[in-house]
Amino acid sequence: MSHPSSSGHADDGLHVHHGSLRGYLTGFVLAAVLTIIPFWLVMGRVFESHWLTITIVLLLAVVQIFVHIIYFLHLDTHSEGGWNMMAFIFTIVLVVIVLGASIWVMYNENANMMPMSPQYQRSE
Amino acid sequence: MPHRAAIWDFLFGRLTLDSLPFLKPDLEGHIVLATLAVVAIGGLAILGLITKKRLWGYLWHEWFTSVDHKKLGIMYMILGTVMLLRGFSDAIMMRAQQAYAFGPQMGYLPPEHYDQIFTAHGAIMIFFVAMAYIVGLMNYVMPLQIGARDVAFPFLNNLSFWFTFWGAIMFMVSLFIGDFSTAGWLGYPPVSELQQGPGVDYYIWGLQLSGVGTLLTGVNFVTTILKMRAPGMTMMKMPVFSWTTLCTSGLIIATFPVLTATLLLLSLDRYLGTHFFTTDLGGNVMMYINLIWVWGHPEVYILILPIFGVYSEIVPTFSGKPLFGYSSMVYATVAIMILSYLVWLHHFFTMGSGADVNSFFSLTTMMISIPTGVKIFNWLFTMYRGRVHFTVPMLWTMGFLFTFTIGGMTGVMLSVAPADFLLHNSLFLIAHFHNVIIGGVVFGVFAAVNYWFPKAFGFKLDEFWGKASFWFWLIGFWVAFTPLYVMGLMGVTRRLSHFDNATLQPYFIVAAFGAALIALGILSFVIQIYVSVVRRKAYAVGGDPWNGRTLEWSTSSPPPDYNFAFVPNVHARDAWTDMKKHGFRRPLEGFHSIHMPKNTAAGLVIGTLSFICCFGLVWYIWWLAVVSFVGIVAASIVHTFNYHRDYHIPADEVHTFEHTGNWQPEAQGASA
Amino acid sequence: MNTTVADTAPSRFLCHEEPHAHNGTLLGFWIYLMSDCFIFASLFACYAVLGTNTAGGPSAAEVLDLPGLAVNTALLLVSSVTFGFAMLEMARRKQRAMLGWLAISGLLAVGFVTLEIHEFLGMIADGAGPGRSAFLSSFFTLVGTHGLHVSVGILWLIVLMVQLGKFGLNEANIRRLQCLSMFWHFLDLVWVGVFSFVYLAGVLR
Amino acid sequence: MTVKRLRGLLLSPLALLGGCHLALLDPSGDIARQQSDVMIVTTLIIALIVVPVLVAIGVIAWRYRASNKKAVYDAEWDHSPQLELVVWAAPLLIIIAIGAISWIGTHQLDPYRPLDRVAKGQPVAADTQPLEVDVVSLRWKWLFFYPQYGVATVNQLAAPVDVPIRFKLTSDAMMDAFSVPDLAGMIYTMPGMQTVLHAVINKPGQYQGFSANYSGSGFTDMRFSFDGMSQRDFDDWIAKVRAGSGDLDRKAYDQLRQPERNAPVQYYARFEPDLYTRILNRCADPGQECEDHMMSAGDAMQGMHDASMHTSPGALVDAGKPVPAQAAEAH
Ligand code: HEO
Ligand code: HEM
Ligand SMILES: [Cu+2]
Repeated sequence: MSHPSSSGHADDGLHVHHGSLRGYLTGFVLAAVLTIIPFWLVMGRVFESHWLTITIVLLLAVVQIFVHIIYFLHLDTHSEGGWNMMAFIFTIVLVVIVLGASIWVMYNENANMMPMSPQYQRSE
Repeated sequence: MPHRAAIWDFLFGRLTLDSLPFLKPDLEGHIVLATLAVVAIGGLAILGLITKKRLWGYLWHEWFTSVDHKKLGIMYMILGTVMLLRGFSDAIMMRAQQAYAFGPQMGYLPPEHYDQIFTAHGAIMIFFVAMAYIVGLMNYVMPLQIGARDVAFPFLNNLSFWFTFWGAIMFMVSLFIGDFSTAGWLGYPPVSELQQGPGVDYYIWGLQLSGVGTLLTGVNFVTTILKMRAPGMTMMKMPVFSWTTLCTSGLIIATFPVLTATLLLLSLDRYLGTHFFTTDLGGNVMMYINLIWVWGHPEVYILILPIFGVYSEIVPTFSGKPLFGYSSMVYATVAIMILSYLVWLHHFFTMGSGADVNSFFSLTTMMISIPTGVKIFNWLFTMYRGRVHFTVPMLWTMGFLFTFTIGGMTGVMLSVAPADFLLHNSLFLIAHFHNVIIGGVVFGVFAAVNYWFPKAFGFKLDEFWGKASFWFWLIGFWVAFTPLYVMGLMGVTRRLSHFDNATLQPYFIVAAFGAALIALGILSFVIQIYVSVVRRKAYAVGGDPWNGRTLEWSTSSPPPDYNFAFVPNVHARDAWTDMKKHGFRRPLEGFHSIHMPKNTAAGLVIGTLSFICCFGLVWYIWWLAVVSFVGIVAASIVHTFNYHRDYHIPADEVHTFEHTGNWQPEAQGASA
Repeated sequence: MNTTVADTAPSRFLCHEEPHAHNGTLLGFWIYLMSDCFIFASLFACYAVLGTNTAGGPSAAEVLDLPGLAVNTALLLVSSVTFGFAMLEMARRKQRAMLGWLAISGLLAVGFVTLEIHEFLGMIADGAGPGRSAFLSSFFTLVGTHGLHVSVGILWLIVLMVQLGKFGLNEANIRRLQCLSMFWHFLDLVWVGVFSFVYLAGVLR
Repeated sequence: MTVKRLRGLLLSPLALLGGCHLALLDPSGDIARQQSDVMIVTTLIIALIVVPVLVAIGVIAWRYRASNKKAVYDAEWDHSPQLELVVWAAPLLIIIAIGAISWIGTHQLDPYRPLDRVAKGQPVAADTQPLEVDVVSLRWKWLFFYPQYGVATVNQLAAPVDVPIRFKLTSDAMMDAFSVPDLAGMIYTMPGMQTVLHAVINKPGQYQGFSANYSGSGFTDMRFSFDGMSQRDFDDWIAKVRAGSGDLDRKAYDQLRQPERNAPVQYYARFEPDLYTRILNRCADPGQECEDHMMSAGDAMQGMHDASMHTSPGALVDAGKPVPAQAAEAH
């Protein structure tokens, strides 16, 4: 367990990591690439299957989010005694729960209740 | 005269003389008028008294603009108590109506009015009673327990209070100007979409104000705990109340934004004609219900977790033993925090989600009883082989253990999905949640008030009236809610203002009688405070009246603004017990100046402007909303230009206090 | 910590020196950002559930303009980097360069908001306003909420630039700039979700 | 049967309370009865741990009261690995037991699942046609269509005993819950959506039905009677309804859907054949476009949106049969 206060001055606000030119440029290039690919996939209609495209687009988005977190937001396990990271993980877990479970629940409800949905017809 | 009408519309939006219910010549009008008269006379009397005693300056400097977490905590507790009286009046009105409205007898409240009452009762009790109380407790106790001088963001703390306060005022104003929502405490559409008039808008904006306040509090507390613990206090040495404060604040951060978003979408539907939760053009009512419970379920654990913390402080203190299974307790708290985010669907098993979804959420719901059970067992093992003193806080705790266990058991019954198909929305459910809320949260608040009151004011609360209050509440609760369990099993549903079946009447009369006993309990509490204040000299105590175990007992009662002259250096879990054991003696010199935040009126100004803005929105008085919104932005910007937010308490002032403060008699020497 | 004070027992229980003040602003602001994630999560969930409920109105494929989106995305991404440059200048205490980069970042964000408003107005003029269908309601609200955040960021940036000009790089201003920088990058991060899920995946659904 | 005996055990003290009918503990329909069984069994299992806890609270408090100097006092004792294991494991075991029961029960008693028995030991015969009832909750009354008999009623619902009933439910404007505690657990009704409930009543009698979800000021009186009758009586009842003159066409429906409190029972000898479907698709008013025509499949994951699906506004297609959504097939 951390000693937040006794560890003294190291975690004081003024001494945080500001990144480096190199870091920002790397982040920028990665982010740009990760943006251009999905645009190209969608606008260029590269794949027949839309579901394949959607999956790849969303995966690339996740990767890009991590690029931003690492290169722009400088999140690492050291800043603020690791609490930044803890808060971030906590958030990710719960956001995934909210999004995932809500979509799951609403999908099932719609399937059971919207008479015009294909699931519904099957269960008839 | 169309011209005049247009001016009126511009100036007052949809607010007209017809919106003032107390002008109506019917029974309701008279009731509202009488209430208004009481409130007005009482209010004027208080204002007059303050003016006469020249207290405005004192109130302004010492309380309204204060950023001291202790003062804010006390203000929250007062707000909670006042709102308890309001919420309880609503309960009494419902109990009276239901005891009486059978068959041809329609009761004294028409449904339109009754429906506003249960909505207001539920929302007020949750947001402005239970939430105000627990935020007040956490505010007062947590910084002291972790050995801090204040919270991380003292100004925000003040701002949060004013948001909560004005949210409560929003609800109160709806009594006298316009009407209130009838859509239940969670504002389900389509009722909340279709109800005309300002009622639902009062509900929305009142909750938005207090919700933002609560969210800021959550951010504040998490930061405080993570950053400002006394040196040596590792996470696993932190008192359990502070742990539960941390977890509750974590839940607040993760759920109140969902509430904000959901209410925002509802208001977009109402104001701008969007289609989130409408029944046409693709809107989906079920999505509201889903989202509101994503907030709503964790909310009930936000209420109970800090209260679990309270019991975890009280039981060891009065058993003369450390808490049994400290780490189990911490893990159980964290487990409850995470699990509470995974169960929300148990509030709408009967919406038709299908068997797979239902059984998943049924299972996760039940799992919460495991860590909760662990807590119950740990408290029991703490008492086991202890020397248990049945003081008033401990009595409340015993009442809690007994009552809550039964309420938890009925909760688990509801979590069995097939059973819930029968029990949902029945009076059984009503009984369940009053059982856990009254038997858990309310009892816990009273336990906490009795426990920490001497710390805050330097004298104990009267024992006799404390015990009277306890027994009235305990017996009153069971008399009031056992009939509801029984009627629930008969299939009687909630939110009814009138009954056909006269055989139910005896049950409701018993329930009303129970509510009357609770009224005596509340009265006893008020008397208890009054009597104790009158006899404060006789009841005076020192810094550590209960032989406490945590750091708040190491300082004066009441504590100085700066809490601790020297920041404690912690070596063990029950830090104060550890200090006493080692023969710790308080230093009486060598003080230095202490760095503290300054008071500010910015919170009050921004809070008030927000209230005015919301009031304008409720009544469609657009100019007022716009002007006050601009005012909010301007005031916030101006506030950021203030760079001098703190000052130093000079060393000699500290010295003076440390020699005159109230440690007597315990702490003059070690008393271990 | 061993300044002994007369007549006290174990001085090990007190810090006789005031521990260094810990400023929680950066952590607190980060936690606030985490809570903001939940607002966006709710709005994303709404879009996920309602995004195909077009109620006979236009669908995402019909109203969303991908080339415009590409420009917008580029603006926001570049402004993220320029803000980073400003932070680098701040670290070197080069106030003028820093203000320059900040101004550039702000202008890029203004461009972003302008384009977005333009897009919204165009859609409304075409009868695809937020009241047309649940899909459009959720689209406008999600994208609009992000846009509102960016606008708040711009206002904050202006105020802060005034304060930097007036009071220089003092401790408080450095901290504020660090918070704003987090906010700025955070909005870029949310935008990744918006353009991927709402626009790119949206037109395919 | 043990549950039966247990039920008797539970009921006898409660019955003393006033001789009231505890419908949830002794319901008259097989589905409600099985739900009630699940409730009783799980409650007893929970009681296995809760009752000892309640007893322990009293015993420990009494024994270790401060004035009792005979009791052991161990001021340091604050943990014990074995005990802590028990403390976690005991509730876990209980939860595993009731979790399993709940899981199975939830699937077996899913309101969407057609019945396979009408009572214990009485499977549904292969050729049984369930009674079809289409339910609409109005402000604030209940409309029941009997498509097999061509009649409709308001605020009275009848069914022959021991015959499976298949309810399809929707709502006109508000959200309600169709609830007959003696028959089966409740189910929500919502505008534009259809829920399903399978149930059966085993004992003749008049039972209370009502809305269990608040839906506005008339909600309090939103009751109906649910009459279980023998097949003969049911046929007579249908004949009685048929003999009436009421005719539920769209105009009459427009009248009927107006908000009204304490609405009387009404009989309709005929109804417009596609009226229920129209209500469900929110196009009971002539001139309203039916939702099944304008909505693409309504959720997140269902395939592509196909522009060709939009009917031009105002085009009224016959809504009698549900139109299969083309959405998912677009790819
Ligand atoms: C402080 C508030 C609070 C608390 C703590 C709880 C605690 C619980 N609640 Fe309750 N609830 C609360 C407040 C509410 N609940 C509600 C509704 C509600 C519903 C929905 C019913 C319906 O709408 O049909 C369910 C299923 C539950 C389940 C539970 C469970 C399983 C717990 C558990 O956390 C209880 C755990 C405790 C136990 C079990 C006792 C101690 C444990 C021991 C002794 C160990 C051994 C026990 C076992 C292994 C079983 N609740 C509503 C309704 C809102 C509305 O509709 O208006 C409210 C307000
Ligand atoms: C003090 C004694 C109390 C009494 C006598 C009481 C009584 C009631 C009654 C009669 C109802 C309406 C039941 C119905 O729908 O038929 C009700 C609803 C409710 N009560 Fe209480 N109550 C009390 C305390 C509390 C407290 C302390 C809380 C929460 C902190 C609370 C929260 C609620 C809620 C959330 C509802 C549901 C409102 C709704 O249906 O929308 N109550 N209460
Ligand atoms: Cu819940």
